[in-house]
Amino acid sequence: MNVHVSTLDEKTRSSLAIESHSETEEYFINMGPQHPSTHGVLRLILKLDGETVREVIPVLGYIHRSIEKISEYSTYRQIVHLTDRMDYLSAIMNNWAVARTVEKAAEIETNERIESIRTIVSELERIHSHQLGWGVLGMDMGAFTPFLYGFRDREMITDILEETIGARLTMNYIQPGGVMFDIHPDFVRKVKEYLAYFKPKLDEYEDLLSGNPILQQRLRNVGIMDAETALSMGATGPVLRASRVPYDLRKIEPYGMYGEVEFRVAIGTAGDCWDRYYVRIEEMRQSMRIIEQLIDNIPEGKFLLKKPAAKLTIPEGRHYSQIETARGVLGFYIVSEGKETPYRAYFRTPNFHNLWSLTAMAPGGRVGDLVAIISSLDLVIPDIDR
Amino acid sequence: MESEELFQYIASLEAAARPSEKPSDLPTIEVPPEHFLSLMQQLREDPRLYFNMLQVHTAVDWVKKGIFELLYQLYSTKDRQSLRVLVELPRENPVIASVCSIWRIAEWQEREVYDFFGVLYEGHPDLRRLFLEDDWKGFPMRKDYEDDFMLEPGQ
Amino acid sequence: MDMLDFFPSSILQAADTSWQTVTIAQRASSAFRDHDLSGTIGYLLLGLLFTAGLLTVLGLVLIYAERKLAGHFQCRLGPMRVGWHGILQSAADGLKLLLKEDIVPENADKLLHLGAPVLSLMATVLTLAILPLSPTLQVVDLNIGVIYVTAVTSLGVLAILIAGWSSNNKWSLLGAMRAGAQIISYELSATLSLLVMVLLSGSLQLSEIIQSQSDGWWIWKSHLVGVIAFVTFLISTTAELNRTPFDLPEGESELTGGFHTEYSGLRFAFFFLAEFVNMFVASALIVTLFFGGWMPFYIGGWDGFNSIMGLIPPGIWFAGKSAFFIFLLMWFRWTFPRLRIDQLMSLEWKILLPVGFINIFLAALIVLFEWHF
Amino acid sequence: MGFVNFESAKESSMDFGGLPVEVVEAPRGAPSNTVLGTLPNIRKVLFSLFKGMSITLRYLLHPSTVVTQQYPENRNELKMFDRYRARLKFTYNEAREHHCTGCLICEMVCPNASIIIHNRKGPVTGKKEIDHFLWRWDICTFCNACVVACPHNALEMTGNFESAVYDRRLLIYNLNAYAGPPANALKKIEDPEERKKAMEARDVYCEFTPMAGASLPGIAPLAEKKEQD
Repeated sequence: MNVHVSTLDEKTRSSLAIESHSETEEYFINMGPQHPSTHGVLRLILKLDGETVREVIPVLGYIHRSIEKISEYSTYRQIVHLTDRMDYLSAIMNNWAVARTVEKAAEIETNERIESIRTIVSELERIHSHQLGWGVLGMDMGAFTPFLYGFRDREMITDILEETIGARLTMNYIQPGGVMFDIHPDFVRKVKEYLAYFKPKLDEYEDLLSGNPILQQRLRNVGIMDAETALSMGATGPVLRASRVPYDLRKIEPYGMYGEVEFRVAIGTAGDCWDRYYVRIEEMRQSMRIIEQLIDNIPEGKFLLKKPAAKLTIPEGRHYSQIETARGVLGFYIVSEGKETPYRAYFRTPNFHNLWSLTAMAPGGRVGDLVAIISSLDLVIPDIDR
Repeated sequence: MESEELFQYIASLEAAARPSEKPSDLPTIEVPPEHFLSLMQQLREDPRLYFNMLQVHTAVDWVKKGIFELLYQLYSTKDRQSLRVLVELPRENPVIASVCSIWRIAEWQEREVYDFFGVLYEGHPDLRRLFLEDDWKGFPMRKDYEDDFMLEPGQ
Repeated sequence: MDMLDFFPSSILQAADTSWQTVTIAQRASSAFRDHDLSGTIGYLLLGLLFTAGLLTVLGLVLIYAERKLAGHFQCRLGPMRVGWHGILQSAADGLKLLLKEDIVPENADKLLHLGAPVLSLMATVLTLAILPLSPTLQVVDLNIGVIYVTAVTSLGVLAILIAGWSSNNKWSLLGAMRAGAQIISYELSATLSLLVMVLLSGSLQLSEIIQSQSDGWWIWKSHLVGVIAFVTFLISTTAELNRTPFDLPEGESELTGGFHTEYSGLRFAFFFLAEFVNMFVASALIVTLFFGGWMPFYIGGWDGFNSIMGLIPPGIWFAGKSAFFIFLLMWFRWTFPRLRIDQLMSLEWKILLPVGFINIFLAALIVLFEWHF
Repeated sequence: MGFVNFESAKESSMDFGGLPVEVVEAPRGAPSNTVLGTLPNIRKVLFSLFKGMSITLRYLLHPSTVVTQQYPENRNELKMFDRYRARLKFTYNEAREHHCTGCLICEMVCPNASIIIHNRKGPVTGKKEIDHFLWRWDICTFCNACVVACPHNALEMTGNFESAVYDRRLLIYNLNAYAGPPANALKKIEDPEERKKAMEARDVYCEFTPMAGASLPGIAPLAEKKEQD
């Protein structure tokens, strides 16, 4: 059997050789790795016909740090802090994915206090991630102001988290068997104050961007992906939910305290950029609902049940569990040989899978549409490259 | 579906597929590479199973046993069923059929596995490295991979 | 020679609707006729200095204003470090841009690449010369002023096209092509709105257009046509200025910088300066055509009010009115997202242009039957 | 221009693989792309444009909403949270005695080897004690694993985040103020002279740190010595 292995050069050349039906000449243009709207170091090779995108070839690896390979040499507790550096906007949820897999595999019990704290901080983080996503979408659409409004409100959440956790971005908070610190005495009060502050601000967000007819024109019926394609493309999170698939792990396979709180899954109807945008807005509302239900009755108990210095091994076998982060399903797959370090660790990251759907949505649109699609996917590049 | 029932049903579809005895936390089946593609096709298209999401595809390098263990984790939105499919390939000349035509995300995942493990996918429309440069030597996630910049474990 | 009292009189004199315009050029020629050589040269130099000074001052002030306003629109402070509340920020920026290396891409068309920013700035300076800032503060008052303005401002698009083409960068080229399509399209409806005002006022001369508004600004006394013309003109000048929501030629998040991607240092500063001064030119035109130029704001019958308004010098009136429209443009920029290229084109060709044609027809009817006030 | 009405976001229930899921749908007005289709909506379109502009104007007119912090100017007022993790330090009691026993647990749990410990045999006690506790600020990820893992509470993270230096070798610190046994071991030494002898002073940059001329793997020594902060 002989399998042909291609190269990027060959790919672009063969792509250009496909005869186009238009009379104009098609050309390639490099979008990234340094481009304002690729949100980091994503490189897209675009085949354009004038302004119309014919093909998108993503080129990855500009920020690959071999987290999986490093994980093979790290203890399970050390892996947790590596996950901060994947999707840095849902760092706590990434920590939780590892902690949950390890807890499930090593049969570590947690108490309700731990799960409540985890749920609350994760939802706070989801809100701030979506705030940033909202602002960045505005910026990509040419409105710079929302970006700073989003950052302003996000800053307050990072302040609240900083007071409890001691870090603003790379949290390393959720540990196997608990959380690293107990919540700060001011935490509950500040979260409540924040929710009271942010609710009117969210309506303001809507007035500023959602209500703007220009933005609606830019997002509606752009980058449409139906449910079948979205599932086949492996999209998860808001991207999949916008295509009218209510696949939200918080509802489908409840973990933490999600089984005990009331909230609704935000879905879209057509699967276009507008739906993806609005699903995030609606998720902020639902996250606030979740926090409101939990914040007043965090049960008493210990916050860390397993000593951080104690040996932590996982029984031999294959272990997988997944978490709904702000961008989709983060799965952590461990192949263990019963040692302190995994034999193989694999992260099923949401952005890596969501990015692929770009290649299905972008062709046929304009360059401006492509920018809209990228920002509606809300990509975090280090999560793609790991 | 209970896992026993699931295994029986899958066995009725493809006789070569058998429940895995390897320790695993999800219903797991193993299939030899030559029956792999037809099994996957049926898993996707069979109206009772309808696994329409390929959630995870990755490989594990069992260097001592001389095999690659390929993992396909499927999910069905029809009845929220998960299934793990394991395929073992020899480390020398690891070739397997591509499932790109069944799940489009496989195109992406298979390129990653090729990039890091060197598993070749037959029928993949655009098999090339995903993260690394085209002229990279070797496959870094293999356990016996070495290059000049690597630190010894523990250093 | 009356140069010594030129400035006090032109700046401080109270406004009067019956003022006759005496431009600097007219003063120079009358001095020439009087065989006053020093006066002639003095007025000519004054005209030059006035244009250059206006350019510099506008550049410094507008860039600072934009940054400060943007800051406060966005809950920030804006520049704070250089001078009191960052007041010297634009001067410091200018200095920085002067000292920066002037990078020319290797495969760029050198001559065109270097020439484009100059052309862009030149188009701007040429329009500055005919703006009637006050009855005395006008360098030259052409009798075809409106046509001159449209002709000269469209040189700017040539500069952008040249810049994009010569940079040898695909992003620049995309930006330039967008600019070409956009500015030429929007020029149509801008000119149509201008024509409405020309029809109403019966003159192409800017000073006469202002004089025609001595009994009321056109925006009030032209029924709906003036308002429609004003809205179309506002939209289409925003598009011509490449400002959000029509900033596609630069479109930072799409084209990394558009036509000026490859420019740095002083040449970039030229484009930047031209953009900001163009903003003033556009506002000044709006003020001249629709809002009575340097005419004070009078309300019929309110004599006390009117006399107080009349005390404010015409130059201040003009500057204040222009400042409001500059503020409006900045306000647009820091609130709205941008359109897509095809939406932009359909807005022009499907909405603004038909509206403009209907409007000019209506305006003709109004003028024909003298329905306006 | 079709216009989306926000009132139309509706709540309903959906079935997902046999599981009823409560959902809320994104609003979706009927889009119309013709010119005439715009006219019925023109009032709403203009109104929503003005609404957006009124928001930005409100912020412009209320300077109290400004959130900018003028960083270098506000250094004196700037207070970091107690738990802020920026710089690793030894904890000391009132007598400036540390609690580190040199047990190497922190070195073990450190994910990227930013802690390097050199122990020695104590000249007075004759037992194992800390000689140099090297911490590499340049590669530390502030994961706090060492602090929580330490069985003697000998380490803490403090809020001094200003780490900018001109040479990254200056970021390699010797954390212990003296080489010697921890506080509770010092307690057992009765004679103050002996106790003084057991505590050998250590500089922030000394011996094993590259500043003193010795070198760590991959780091060349720096000739000059930086002022101790």
